[in-house]
Amino acid sequence: MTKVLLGSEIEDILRSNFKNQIEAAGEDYVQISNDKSLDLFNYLKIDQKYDLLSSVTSVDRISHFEVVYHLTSLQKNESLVIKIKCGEGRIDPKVKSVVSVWRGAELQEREIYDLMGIMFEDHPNMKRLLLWENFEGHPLRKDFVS
Amino acid sequence: MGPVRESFIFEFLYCHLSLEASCSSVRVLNIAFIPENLSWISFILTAFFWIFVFINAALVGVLALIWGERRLIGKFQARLGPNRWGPLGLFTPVADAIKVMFKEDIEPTLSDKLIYVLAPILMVVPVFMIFPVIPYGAKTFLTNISVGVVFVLAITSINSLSVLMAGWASGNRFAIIGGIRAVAMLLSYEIPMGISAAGVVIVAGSLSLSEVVNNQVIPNAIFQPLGFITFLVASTAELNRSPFDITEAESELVAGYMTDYSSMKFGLFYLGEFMATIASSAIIVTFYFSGWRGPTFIPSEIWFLAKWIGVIAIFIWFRATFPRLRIDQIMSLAWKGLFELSLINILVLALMIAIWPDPSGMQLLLMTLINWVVFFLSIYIFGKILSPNLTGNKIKKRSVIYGLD
Amino acid sequence: MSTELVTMNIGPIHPSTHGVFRMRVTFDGETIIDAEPIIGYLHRGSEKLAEERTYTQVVTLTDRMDYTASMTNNQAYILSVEKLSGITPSERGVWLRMIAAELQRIAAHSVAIGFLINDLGAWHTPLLYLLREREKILELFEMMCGARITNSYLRPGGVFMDAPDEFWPSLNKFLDEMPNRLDDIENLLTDNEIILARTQNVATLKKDDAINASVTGPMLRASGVDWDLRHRNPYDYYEKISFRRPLGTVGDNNDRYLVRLHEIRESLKIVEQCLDLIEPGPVKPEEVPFLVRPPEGESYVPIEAPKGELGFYLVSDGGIAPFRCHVRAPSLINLTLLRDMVIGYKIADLFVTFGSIDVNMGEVDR
Amino acid sequence: MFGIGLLKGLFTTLKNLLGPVFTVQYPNKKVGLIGALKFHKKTPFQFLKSQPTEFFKSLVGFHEVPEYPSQASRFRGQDFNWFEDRCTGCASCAKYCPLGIIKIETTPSSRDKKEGSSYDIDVFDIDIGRCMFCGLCVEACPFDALHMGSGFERANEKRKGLVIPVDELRKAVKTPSTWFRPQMEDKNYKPREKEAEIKDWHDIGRHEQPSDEELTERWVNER
Repeated sequence: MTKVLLGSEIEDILRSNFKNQIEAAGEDYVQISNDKSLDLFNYLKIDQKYDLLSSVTSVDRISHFEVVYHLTSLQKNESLVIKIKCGEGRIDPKVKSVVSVWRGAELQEREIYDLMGIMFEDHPNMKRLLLWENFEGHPLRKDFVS
Repeated sequence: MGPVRESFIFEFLYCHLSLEASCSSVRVLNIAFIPENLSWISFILTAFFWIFVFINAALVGVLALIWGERRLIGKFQARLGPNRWGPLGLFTPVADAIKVMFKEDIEPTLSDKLIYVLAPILMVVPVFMIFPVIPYGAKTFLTNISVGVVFVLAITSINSLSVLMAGWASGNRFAIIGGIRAVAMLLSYEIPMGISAAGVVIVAGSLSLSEVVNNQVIPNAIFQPLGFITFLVASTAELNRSPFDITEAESELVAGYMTDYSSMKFGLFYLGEFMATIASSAIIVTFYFSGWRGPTFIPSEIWFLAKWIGVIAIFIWFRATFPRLRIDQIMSLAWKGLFELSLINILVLALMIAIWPDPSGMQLLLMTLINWVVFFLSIYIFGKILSPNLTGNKIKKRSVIYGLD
Repeated sequence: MSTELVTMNIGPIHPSTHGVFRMRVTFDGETIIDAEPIIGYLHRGSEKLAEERTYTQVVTLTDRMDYTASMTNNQAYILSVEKLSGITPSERGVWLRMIAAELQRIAAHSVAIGFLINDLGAWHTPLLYLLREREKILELFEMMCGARITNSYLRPGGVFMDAPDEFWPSLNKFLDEMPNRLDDIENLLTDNEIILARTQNVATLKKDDAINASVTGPMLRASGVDWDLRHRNPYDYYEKISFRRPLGTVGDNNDRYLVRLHEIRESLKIVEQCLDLIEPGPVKPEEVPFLVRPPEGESYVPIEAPKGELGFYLVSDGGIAPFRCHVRAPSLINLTLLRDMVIGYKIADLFVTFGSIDVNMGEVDR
Repeated sequence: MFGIGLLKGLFTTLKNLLGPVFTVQYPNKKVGLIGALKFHKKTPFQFLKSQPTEFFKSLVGFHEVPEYPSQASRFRGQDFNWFEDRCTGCASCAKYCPLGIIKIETTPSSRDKKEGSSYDIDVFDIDIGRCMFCGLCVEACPFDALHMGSGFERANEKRKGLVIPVDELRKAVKTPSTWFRPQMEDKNYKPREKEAEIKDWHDIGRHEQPSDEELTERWVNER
């Protein structure tokens, strides 16, 4: 059975090197700050062997946007959830792209940009994925009116 | 009147029109009316009659083949095939033909108009020229030209030009890739095909198709299996049929060189391809299945027809079974496989004919045996040594492993 | 020799793009220089639609994502809903949905292999043989739930209705016949030199690349990674079942074909074991209401769908409809490496590789 | 040896060539004389006497006999079966439809104890042009008034023809599917078989029939 790590357990893993980056820990997730997130992900991938990025997704929390990363370790058979809050408010949300860490995020991040309008910095090919180029708005936002 | 007068069916009709003196022995009914000094009129009338008959027979043959192919492939695939129009769907090709004729004739803007129109015509016309030279029965042939083997090989290779023209003139990228593929493939397969045919000629001792049949005591398919296999594979490629249908390659190039053709121009391509299948099958029957020969209690024409349908069925069977090869593999197969095999075949045959120039019955059987030994040996060696290079990557049968608990 | 590059738009309407998929491919003669997948032609906004529907109504949307594997889509969604709202499913319901999911896997793999061989240029013959077997599964589904493709069979807590009496003999008959049919298919395909030549050592995918690109499912296993969520993360009652996981040795197109073929055999065994273990009882707990109203929270339960890891990330705000419903679509994510896999190969290999990835455009675009 | 795999493939297709055909010729198939006689269960002479033109058609293989694909009893078909005497006009079905394609309009009627007659159904339109046959409306119906149908032929040239109006629902021959109606399956009811036709629709396909007292309680006293 894949062990889904609790928030406190994730905190234990990260506490040694990335104590400052932990913003909050929930029941089964940890929210980290956006800057230097790549270092943290590299640490998780290489040192802690969370090598499979199961999914990247985003949630419109009305007050802000957040990006959710589901990581899985094939060796340890554990999975954990990392969240990043994309700044305060709804204007111009931005996160660092993890494509340099996991290739698997490439299409998923483009999809999030397309549908949720979160900009991923340093993404190699940041353009719309599902909708056409001149589409206005980002449909998965709660304030989107068709 | 030259060589055509050798043809029984031509002379029979001719003599019932012309009052020529030499004809009186052939005539059965005394109904001739054209005077001897106007014999050119009777010649033309006879010729037109047979042209009419052959063209229409070929067209009906195409309709029958379209129906037969779809129906047979349907059965191979455990379904019915066409069944809505007429009993057993017999009228389906007619409905197809009507549909094709009434479709809008589209010419792409970027096309090279003249070549675009000429290409389908060039596809169909040469194929008609094969039918007159094939001996359909002991007496049933229209003409017996002395270089028949060379003639049919030459005529069948014209269609590569047509395919290239079509691909080029369409101004479509799918079409041009199809056209280029076709030329590369068809030219390559001319060579093993020609060399295999040379094996037939060595055995027959003549280039005339009638002589080829007359001298086939043992059908060449049994007598020289290596030559038969190479010729069969090469002619499958020449016909652009599966597994060598890379020029059309539905799953890759949509329809290859005829992507942009519609209406009757497309219909002509369709017609040309199916007619080429019929013609090639007739050639294979003549070369390798001893043509019209068979026990005499059945008329020779029936024998020919039965073998003909059988060979066409083999082509359909191939189409129902095999996936397509890739272009580089197809080229390798021609140059690294069939070319050598056909050379081995011709070498062995030539040696044996040199030793036994006029073989008796026992010697023929011995030669057959040697040919079969050579066949298995060379296929085995070919598979062992050449097949890794043949396909561009070393193939090895593989199985899965299972995850450990 | 100087050559000119040719750029072609393959698709969205093309015989072998498995739906409406477009590739902008640059060729040098026959060799592929660049390939860019362009998707979105079947985008229906399922995730947005799910936010306006109740939890039960969303089941009908999941049918239409991977339309060759509706049952597993249902299963992934229902598991997520159950985790979110803390519903304990009833036992028979779980067995029934496991049977349905494994049958669906056989059907989906049949389609995948069939169309892969079709992309290889076989004139529909293996495809039709496999569709013939799939047809029997669809008939079984029709008996179970009245629909063949868009099943909507599962409900939070189990399934909506027990399988009818005539289902069980038909299922047994199918299980008896299918291995022989598979032998037929293997005779036709596995040793076929043309298929071996076309698929072996083409588009090889290394272990590490596959994991790094989040590739999952048969594609990952073909690369030799023993990662099957039914085994590593046994949802439902998979821990009571023993089955083997076929793995590839090289990671090329041929391995992807072989892994799928052998997974069909394993699925048959799983169904047989389920038949031994299933017991009479209710298929759905009585207390589960028609209108599920989970507490605030979020859940993500990945399952092993025929195409790979499929999971629904549901966020609830306590209402009757999901606040956010994200689908982790294996088809989309497996497409990430398409470009890297095909570069340097021939035109014909492009379609074979695309077929071997086994994407379903309904799931890619959602 | 090279080529063994190809030969194996050829023999597999040959085996299937000789095997049975798995397609069905819906809606009818053309048969010859033998097939026609088998279908009509007649001797040639009887067939000639009863249907002379068909007899000659069958000689050339043109005789048509109907052919239906097999269909499960739970098949969720397009012709919704609606029992007006059970419907209370609560519009649960309309609410639970994921697409919102059911349109119900009711007016209060004379109230008596009979179930379902407290409201008159004026409009009950189902736009099956947009229906996806998920069957949630049937699942939602608290009084078992709505059933999925068992038919699937409703091709139409106009979108209007794809709306089932209430009159059609009233008049339609009832061949409900057993989808979400296990009571019908218990009675071994098969929708497309004539032998299983049920005369008394009041009893079939409902969870429990309320007694007169309950109905009085529910429809008269409570108001």
